[in-house]
Amino acid sequence: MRKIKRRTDKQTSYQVKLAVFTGPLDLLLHLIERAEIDIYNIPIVEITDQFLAYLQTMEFFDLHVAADFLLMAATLMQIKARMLLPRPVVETDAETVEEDDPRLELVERLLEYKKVKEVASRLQEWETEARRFFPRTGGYFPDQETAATAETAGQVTLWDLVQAFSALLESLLPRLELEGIPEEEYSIQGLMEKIMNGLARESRVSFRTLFSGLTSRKAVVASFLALLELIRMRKVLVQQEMTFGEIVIARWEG
Amino acid sequence: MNWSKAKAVLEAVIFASSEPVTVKELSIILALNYETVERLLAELKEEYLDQQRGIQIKEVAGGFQFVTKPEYADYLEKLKKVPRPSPLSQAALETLAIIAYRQPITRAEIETIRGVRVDSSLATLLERGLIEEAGRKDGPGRPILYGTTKKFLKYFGLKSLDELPIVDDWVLNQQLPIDLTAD
Amino acid sequence: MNWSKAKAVLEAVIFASSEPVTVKELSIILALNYETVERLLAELKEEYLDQQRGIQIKEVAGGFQFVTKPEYADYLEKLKKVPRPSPLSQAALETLAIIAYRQPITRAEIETIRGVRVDSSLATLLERGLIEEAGRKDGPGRPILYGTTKKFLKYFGLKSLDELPIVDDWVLNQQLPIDLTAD
Repeated sequence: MRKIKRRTDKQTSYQVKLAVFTGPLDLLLHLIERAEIDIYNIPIVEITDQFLAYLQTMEFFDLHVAADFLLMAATLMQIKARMLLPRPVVETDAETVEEDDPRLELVERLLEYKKVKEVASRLQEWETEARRFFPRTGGYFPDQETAATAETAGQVTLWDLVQAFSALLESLLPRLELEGIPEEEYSIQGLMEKIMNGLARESRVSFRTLFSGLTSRKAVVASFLALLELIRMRKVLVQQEMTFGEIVIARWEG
Repeated sequence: MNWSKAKAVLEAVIFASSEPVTVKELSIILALNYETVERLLAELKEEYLDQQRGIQIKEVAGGFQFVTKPEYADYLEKLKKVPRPSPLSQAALETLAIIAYRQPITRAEIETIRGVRVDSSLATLLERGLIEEAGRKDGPGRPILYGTTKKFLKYFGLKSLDELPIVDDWVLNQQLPIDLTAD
Repeated sequence: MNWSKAKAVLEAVIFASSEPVTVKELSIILALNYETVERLLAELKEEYLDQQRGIQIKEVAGGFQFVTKPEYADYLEKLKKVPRPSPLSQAALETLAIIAYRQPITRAEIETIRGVRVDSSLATLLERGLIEEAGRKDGPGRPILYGTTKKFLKYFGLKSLDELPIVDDWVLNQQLPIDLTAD
């Protein structure tokens, strides 16, 4: 097994511009390429150490280490542990990964990811090229007037929705202010799923009901954003029975 | 730079600009004096008028821009009727809503509220003439301020901005409490 | 309608349209057959290329549109009235690369390939209209599928998706060989 050149000098960390990696696979690929090692024969001990060292450096600089990086670190350590366990001796070419090699899955992911980077860099070249061609952005042309009709989200305009949201807040706010409920983190994605799950049980939900169980500003704002996102993605339809009537959210059919 | 190249640059700049371009701006971009720019412009205008072309350069609102020749209006009417997907995206609408309520507002301020970059929405809204530059904000970098246009009112069938629904102040004034940018 | 008038109309229509215009649309508007439209287009394109002009006709995303000639890009960058979104981040480009080749694809599948959460990249790409929802995947939770848009082609100056480079064993529109839906 080829030995990796050890780089212990602190400067390397600076050179590897911190937090420039788009993800753990990106960092891993970088470490492998920097060490000029065969992707099929990753010296897992060294690479794991370097990966962990990078995370430590990030922490040292008070940079947030994303969960994805920690997950990868755990995976690497797991592989490392499995590599260190005695395995039945099988005669194989040392340069290739054996069938039951714990690194196999990682290698496959890295190879797949390498292709992503290839295409991404091609897209970037095209982007640079395309940015030299400027399209028309102004001028007076009759067809620009085509859009002179109000677009609606379902049958309710965005304005109706904002208004409804505002009225709702007014009624919720006193309660939200009073309750000292600890703030939670909300993911828009999670709330979108929650709304969709609700709509799976009942085909229509009133705007008010949707927000009724929420206990903090964050939750209300996040839910509203989730709703806007669902409207944008055409997953839900917003309807109003009559002017100033209750706004109802329904699943987008079709 | 030779004469015909200067004319080509002039043409490209007037074409790509979202608003009429002034002689002053052209003079800065081309590094030529006003007189030369005006002579180039006159020639370019002339060429478009002389040749049987579909478009021409017109002076409007203190600047120059391309417009179609009126004699082809009927065909452009037909273009309107060819169905094409061009409604505003929800993203553009949200950006527009924020600008409508908080104008004049900078790009960075809109981005804080929406939690995503809005360059593209802004470009679309500028192109559609629903928003426009409304001066610059005092402070570092003097960022551009945006506001809605008359066309915006027309688009939503409003007589004036006062007709916008009243929204509880903090909805739009609020800094976004949750982080949407984590990748 | 004589030949040069037809060319002028063609010019006016392509110029006025905010989206690339297809041969089919032009054929309807001009009431001429495809072949004639194509010959007119070819002539018009030629004229813009031959003469020292600032703009040209380019085929993109299945249609034709006017764009500036690339050699004048430096001048246009100086003009503030050209609204332009900033270039895409590396993370967004990677996400887009996966969607372009593997569409329709779910968020979880993209995340498995990239090894990171992609919410923020997806939000940016949706906001910029480069991707869109392309239905839902059968199975638990019926996750949203994403695909590229016409604007994606326009943005990268591609005529169609077929212009994407062939990558090893990546085949366009191929379903994922393994189930990567674990979230």
